[in-house]
Amino acid sequence: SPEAPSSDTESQADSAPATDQVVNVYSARHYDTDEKLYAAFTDATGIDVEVTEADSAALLERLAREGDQSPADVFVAVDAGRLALADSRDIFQPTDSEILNQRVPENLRHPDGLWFGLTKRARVIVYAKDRVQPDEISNYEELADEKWRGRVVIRSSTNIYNQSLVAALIDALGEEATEAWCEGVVANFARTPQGGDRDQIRAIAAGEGDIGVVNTYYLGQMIASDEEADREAAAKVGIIFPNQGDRGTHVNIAGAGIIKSAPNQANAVKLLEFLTEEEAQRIFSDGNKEYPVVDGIAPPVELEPFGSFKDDPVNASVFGSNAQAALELMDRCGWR
Amino acid sequence: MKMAERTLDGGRLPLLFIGSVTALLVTPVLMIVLQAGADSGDQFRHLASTRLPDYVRNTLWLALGVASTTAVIGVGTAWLVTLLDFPGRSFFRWSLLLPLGIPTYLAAYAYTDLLQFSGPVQTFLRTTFEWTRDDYVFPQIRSLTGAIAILSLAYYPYVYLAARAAFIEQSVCVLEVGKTLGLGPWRRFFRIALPLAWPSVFAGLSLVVMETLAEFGAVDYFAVDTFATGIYRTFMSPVPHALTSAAQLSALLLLPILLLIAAEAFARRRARFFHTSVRYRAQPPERLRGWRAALAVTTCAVPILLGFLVPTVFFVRAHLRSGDSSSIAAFLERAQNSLVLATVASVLAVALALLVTFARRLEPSWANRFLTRIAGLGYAVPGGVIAIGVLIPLSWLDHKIGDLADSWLGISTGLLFTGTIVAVVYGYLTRVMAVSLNLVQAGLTRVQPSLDAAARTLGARPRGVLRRLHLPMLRGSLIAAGLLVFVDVIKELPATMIFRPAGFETLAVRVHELASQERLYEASTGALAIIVAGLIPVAILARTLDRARPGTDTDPDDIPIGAETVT
Amino acid sequence: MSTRRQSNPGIVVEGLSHCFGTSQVLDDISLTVGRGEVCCLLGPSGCGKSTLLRLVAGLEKLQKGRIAIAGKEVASQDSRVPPEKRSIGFVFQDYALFPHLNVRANIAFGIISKTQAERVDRLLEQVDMTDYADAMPHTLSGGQQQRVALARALAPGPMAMLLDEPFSGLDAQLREEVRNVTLDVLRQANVATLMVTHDPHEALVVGNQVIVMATGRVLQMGTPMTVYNHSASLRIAETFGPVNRLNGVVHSGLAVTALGVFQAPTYLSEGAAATVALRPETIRIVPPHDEHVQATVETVTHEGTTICLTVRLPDDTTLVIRDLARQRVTEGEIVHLVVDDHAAMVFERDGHNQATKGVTTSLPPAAVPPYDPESASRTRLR
Amino acid sequence: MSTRRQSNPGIVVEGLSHCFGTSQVLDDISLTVGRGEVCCLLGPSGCGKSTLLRLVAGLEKLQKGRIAIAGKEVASQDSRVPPEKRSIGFVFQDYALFPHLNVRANIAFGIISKTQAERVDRLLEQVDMTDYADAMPHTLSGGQQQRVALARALAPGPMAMLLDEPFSGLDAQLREEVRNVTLDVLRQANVATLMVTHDPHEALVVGNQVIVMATGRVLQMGTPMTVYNHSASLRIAETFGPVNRLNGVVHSGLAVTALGVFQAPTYLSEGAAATVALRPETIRIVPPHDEHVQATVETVTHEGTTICLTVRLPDDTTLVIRDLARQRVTEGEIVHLVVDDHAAMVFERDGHNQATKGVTTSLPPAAVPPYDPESASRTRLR
Ligand SMILES: Nc1ncnc2c1ncn2[C@@H]1O[C@H](COP(=O)(O)OP(=O)(O)OP(=O)(O)O)[C@@H](O)[C@H]1O
Ligand SMILES: Nc1ncnc2c1ncn2[C@@H]1O[C@H](COP(=O)(O)OP(=O)(O)OP(=O)(O)O)[C@@H](O)[C@H]1O
Ligand SMILES: [Mg+2]
Ligand SMILES: [Mg+2]
Repeated sequence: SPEAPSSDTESQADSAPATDQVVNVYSARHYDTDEKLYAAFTDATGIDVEVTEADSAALLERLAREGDQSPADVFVAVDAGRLALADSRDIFQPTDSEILNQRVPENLRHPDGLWFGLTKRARVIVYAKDRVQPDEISNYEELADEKWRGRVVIRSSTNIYNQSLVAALIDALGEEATEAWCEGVVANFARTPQGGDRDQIRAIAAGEGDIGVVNTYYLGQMIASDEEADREAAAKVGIIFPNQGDRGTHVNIAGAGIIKSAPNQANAVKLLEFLTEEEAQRIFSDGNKEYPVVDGIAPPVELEPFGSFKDDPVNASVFGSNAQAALELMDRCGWR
Repeated sequence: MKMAERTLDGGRLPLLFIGSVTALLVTPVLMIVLQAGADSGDQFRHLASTRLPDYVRNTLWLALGVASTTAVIGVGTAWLVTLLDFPGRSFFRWSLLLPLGIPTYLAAYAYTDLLQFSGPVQTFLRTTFEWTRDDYVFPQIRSLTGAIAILSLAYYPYVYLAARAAFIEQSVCVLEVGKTLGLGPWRRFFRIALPLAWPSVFAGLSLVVMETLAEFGAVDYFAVDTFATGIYRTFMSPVPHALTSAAQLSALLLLPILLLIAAEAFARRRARFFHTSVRYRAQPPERLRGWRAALAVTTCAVPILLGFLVPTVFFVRAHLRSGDSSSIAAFLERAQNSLVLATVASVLAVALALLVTFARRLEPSWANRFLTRIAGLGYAVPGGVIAIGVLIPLSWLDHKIGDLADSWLGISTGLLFTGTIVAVVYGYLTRVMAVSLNLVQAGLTRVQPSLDAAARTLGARPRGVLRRLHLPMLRGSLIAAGLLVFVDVIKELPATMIFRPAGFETLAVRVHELASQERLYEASTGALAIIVAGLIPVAILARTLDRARPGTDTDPDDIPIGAETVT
Repeated sequence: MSTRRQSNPGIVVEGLSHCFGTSQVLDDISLTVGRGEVCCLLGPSGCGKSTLLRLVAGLEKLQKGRIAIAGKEVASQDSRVPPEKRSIGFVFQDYALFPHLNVRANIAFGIISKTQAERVDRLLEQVDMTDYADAMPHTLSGGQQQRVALARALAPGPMAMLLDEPFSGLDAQLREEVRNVTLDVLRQANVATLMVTHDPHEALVVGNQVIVMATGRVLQMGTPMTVYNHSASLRIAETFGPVNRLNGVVHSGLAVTALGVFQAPTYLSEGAAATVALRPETIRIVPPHDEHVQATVETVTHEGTTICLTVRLPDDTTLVIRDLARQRVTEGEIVHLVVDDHAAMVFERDGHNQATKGVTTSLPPAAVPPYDPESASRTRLR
Repeated sequence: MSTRRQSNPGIVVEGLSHCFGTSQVLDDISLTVGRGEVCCLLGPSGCGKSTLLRLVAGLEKLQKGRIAIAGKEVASQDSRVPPEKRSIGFVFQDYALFPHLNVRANIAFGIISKTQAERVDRLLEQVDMTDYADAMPHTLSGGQQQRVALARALAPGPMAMLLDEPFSGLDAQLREEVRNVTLDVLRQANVATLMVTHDPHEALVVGNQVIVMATGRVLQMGTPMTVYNHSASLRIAETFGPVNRLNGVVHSGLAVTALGVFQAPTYLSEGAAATVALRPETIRIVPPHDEHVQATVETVTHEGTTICLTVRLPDDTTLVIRDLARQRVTEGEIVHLVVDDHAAMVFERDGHNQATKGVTTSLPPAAVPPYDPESASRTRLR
């Protein structure tokens, strides 16, 4: 490799040699608030946090290729499906931490403690206040209902949150029923799935669609936004926590696990534990408008008006195990 | 006048050199192809039965659409500013390059934000005419057509550069012959200028097409399913065989590209014989007046307006309203990282390209021609995937070295390449070599073989020919190549993301982070920075292009800059 | 003839001047080429011949003067007909073939008519390139390229033909054949032809008119015989080959020289210094006879058809004599000379000096090869 | 001389053959150029002259044969010295000046030594381009470019010089001067010079040796006088200008023709059909005398130094006669002719046909301009 000499020295430095003063994080999350968290951790423990951010798929490849040489201690993903996949690649080591086990609810962590949820986001139905009555729809299944023909907006099936949602539905309804549902939803699309969750909210506010499906924190962020237009749009929509009557609203997590070959395993545990402390959880919810995983910590103020809700107790790892099926199912229904 | 077909042989050396460079550059692509060989369950069959038809159709239309549009804009404007004279000509001559500086996905964001249903334009229409969504038809920006438009506006400069250089350098004698044979401007254009410029134009077009095929951000944002989006989608999905099936799609995508390369090789075959006269004489541009002039001005103004002004203004406004909150220091650091990386990458890319093409000229054997062609293959593979292709051999190397060091010296080297700048730059090179190779190669076809011959008989060794003849005559091509690479790298994302050392951020990365959180307005700051970073080189490029080519007088207005410029 | 030319001139150039930057390349050129006439341009390298042709073709922007083709004004201060509308053919000094087209396509390029095929074939035959119809230009030899360029210019059948050294790359035989056919075709098609050549012999043989140029000016223009036998100046005389210069003085209308007396032009007053120019072939070696001038043969150069001698007169002037190769002469031999006195050209002596000022193509004596009889003798004569 | 050439040959070419694709361009060429010698290559357009030069220079890959320069083998099947190591100078048919360098820099390109400056100045002077030292190539006229190319090739002081029509773009006067200086310099520097020219006259005057080529083969090689006066074949004879062909039959060692009898070569057996070639200048117009052949003058063409007549014999054969311009002849006049019989060349008749096979540069009779005496007569004579 011709460039080798030019930056050999750098490379030494970069592939952080193991000292107990660092913890290396491979993170698929890119939120500014996270930096705050890591900073706080360093203040609290004197341990530096080296973060490598990239798309989780890429990170996983890199982890896999680096193998036992990998400098990574912790892998952070914004979706349980991804965590499950990582698990299936067998990159995590089990962590048996009292603190973590009692702070993180059963369904939001791996049975053997391979990974733990850190924040919670509910995938809810939003509706145009002026055109839809809150009681017109109360669960995901109804999204397939005739009456929403040409009124549903949602992002593409490439999006991991949708994949997990469908994965959860498969778990709840079985594959046939889910496929039928999926076809119904696709039939109801107001437009080809496009943009992100905010775009769905904007579209509803602007009248391009009447109902849609989004993650709660996007709405929270829009409400808190200093963009006039965003606040207005957010104000025009209401949210419904689906399936309160039965299994509960589909929630997903951002979570993390400790890498098998972690050079700084101890620090890694410290980090995870720190992230579940009240202070850290606050930063998650205030900063990013996500729901804390730890009970008894207040949700983001912007989301308080929508009240508390019952979330689907299914273990997040099914998102991973059903992902393939979900994906192919959406393909078949032509959900772009 | 006469060009000897064979140039002077350099023995085995060229083949060796070209071979190793090409090997280095295409290994990642090969890795992907190999990966495609692995078993992906019935993933692929599934894709083939569900999404593939869409991918093929959209990709085809997109490529065709963008290629034809860029061809028209690029060639048209190039012809105007080169051979005709009208108000603002010399301004347009360089400002037509500006859209290069704007990353497509940002342009996409901007235009979507402006034109989507909830965007200002449509909202304005609705409020002023009290329409509701059903009362009017508004072209859907998030559509194939929209994508074609955006990409064309972003990529036409490649063709423009190519065509312009070609026109300039041929403007000498053959066009004059055309005149004396009774051809009017139009027939001169279609029967002489265009055919002669074609290989260069084709080189430009092939860059455009490859870039289009690899384009993810904008296209995905526009809800158009192409191979690229499909590859990403498959790659990103949390399923066991993700990479393999992504690789299989990529491999599939490579087939048409190989055809493309073959086609270009064919078009280029003739290019070697260009330049029938040793006389370079600037031909005074014909002055346009009245409505013709007006038409010319609009033709040149529109691409700049839509391709550059609109997005830039958009981001400026966004930035002023709510720019990136992160500290200046952090921001400057990112900027610095971007610039350093881009500089290193472009210098390497150009140097390699120059050496490779020169070696190939010394020994234009079939093998060497083929090798130089495929060296640029990486340009057509979506960045994220090629990045994995880079990752595979690098990490393998890391382990081998690591084990050796471990067993021999008993020390642990850690990872020497992955997660270092080395890897990042290597990643870049595998992507952008196509650009520098094409430009330098095309530039070199403008240096008559008989000039090499003359230099050799005057005692210049190949090295001397390179230094004393090609370097000065190619100055423009080289700078142009370097700057195009520079701009490309500034915008590059995937390779940076995967390989960068912990905590290492570039402008593009930053913008991506914010954008991926749908925090467009904050992304605007980084976007502007990228645009500026892209502008500087474009400005430099413009200046070199407008300097007199060797063998001309110095009035920049009727000077052939050709031999020195790019295709 | 001159009247005919007036009546329907093919090419008319009036008061043409041209500058590149500061250097004046053409200076008040005027000339007329009648239809069906061939006019040969002779002149030292760099004197502006190509530029003149380019201006007539409209490839350079006219700066001063006026140009008309086939009675129609094509360029003047205020009007300008673009080249493609001038109905001209142009053979460029550097052939400039279209590299992306094969020979046939190159030739057919300017033809629109349906009859293409056989016309092209005829032209291919005419320039003897039939075997190369499908070759690409870069595979052609210099001469072959030149012939294609010629055929290409002939193809559209223009009204005026501009030839810039169109045969320079051809061997003597082919040159003569192609030249004769081409010019014949042009004459029969009643085309006005302006042709640059570097071969005075060629100019004299094929030209209806010969124009002698130097440093952007027309020195003399007239029929071959006029410019050759009655050159307006020594310099012009020398354009057609070296001449012997004898210094003389005018006495009662005769220029008296070492080689005898010659009729002096009337404008030379009594006692004026004259230069008598004698072409090498006008001095003849004759059987001994005591009233003839005697001279010693110094060098003999065989030139094929002719031999060239340098001989020394008793008074040490050296003369260059050209005679047919059949003359058997050996160096050192004494020969008797006779001059065809009516063939002598008599000029005012210093007139010559003026004439050459500024355009001296002569070399610094140092650089002159002593061993070479011809140029040596000439330079010594100067 | 030949011995000297053997002792230290400048350029040696042995059994050189070359093909482009399928077409054989050079066929078993062998030649030797001694140091300080000038060897002129004559041959029809496209016969392979430039290719030969390119091979010697190493610009084309050698396919078959062997090339040595200054006693050192530079190319053969198994070895190959790159061009820059061959110490050669090359003046290209298309000049190939470096467009990004001005005249001075172009000339200086090949010089490394400190003495650059004045050397370049001397060369500039030598080719009379001092005034253009700082001009860029594209602003030069054809001839000026050619002179720069020449100076550039001379600059490094090579051991062998390859000139491809180096003077074709120069006017007669300048051509002669530049040529003489250049060749003189080369001779004095003991350089072996191989020069392509299209002007037989030039070849005869400046060449120590002349090589006549056709279709890739060497037809004859020897001193100018040999090739001219003792051409090995009719075709070679014609390379130096048109000849009159008389058909004759051999009787007791003499070829009997309408113009008299000529010594036939011994290999012609009794009764063999012979062709007698007479150069136009070997037939002379003489004062009336009844034992001379009489003929009627048909056309008179003035060629400057010479005039060219076509005359018709009683038996209707037409002859071309070239005599010095001083001859006063008018068309229709009856003249008496004498032939310098020792100047006649006698060949086996059909031998000629063989010779020309494949390389006929003659034109279809139809195309031949009837009015042109010279070529007309020639073709009719054929
Ligand atoms: N690169 C090439 N490919 C194929 N044929 C070629 C190539 N170069 C030359 N030829 C052919 O080889 C023959 C000899 O070419 P060459 O240039 O040596 O002729 P030449 O003797 O120099 O003629 P001229 O006096 O017109 O320059 C020509 O018939 C030409 O068509
Ligand atoms: N584009 C130009 N810029 C500046 N000077 C030029 C340009 N073109 C020609 N010249 C100069 O004009 C003069 C005449 O050039 P031109 O080509 O007409 O000469 P020419 O008579 O054709 O000579 P030759 O017989 O050598 O071709 C030359 O001295 C040349 O240097
Ligand atoms: Mg010229
Ligand atoms: Mg040649």
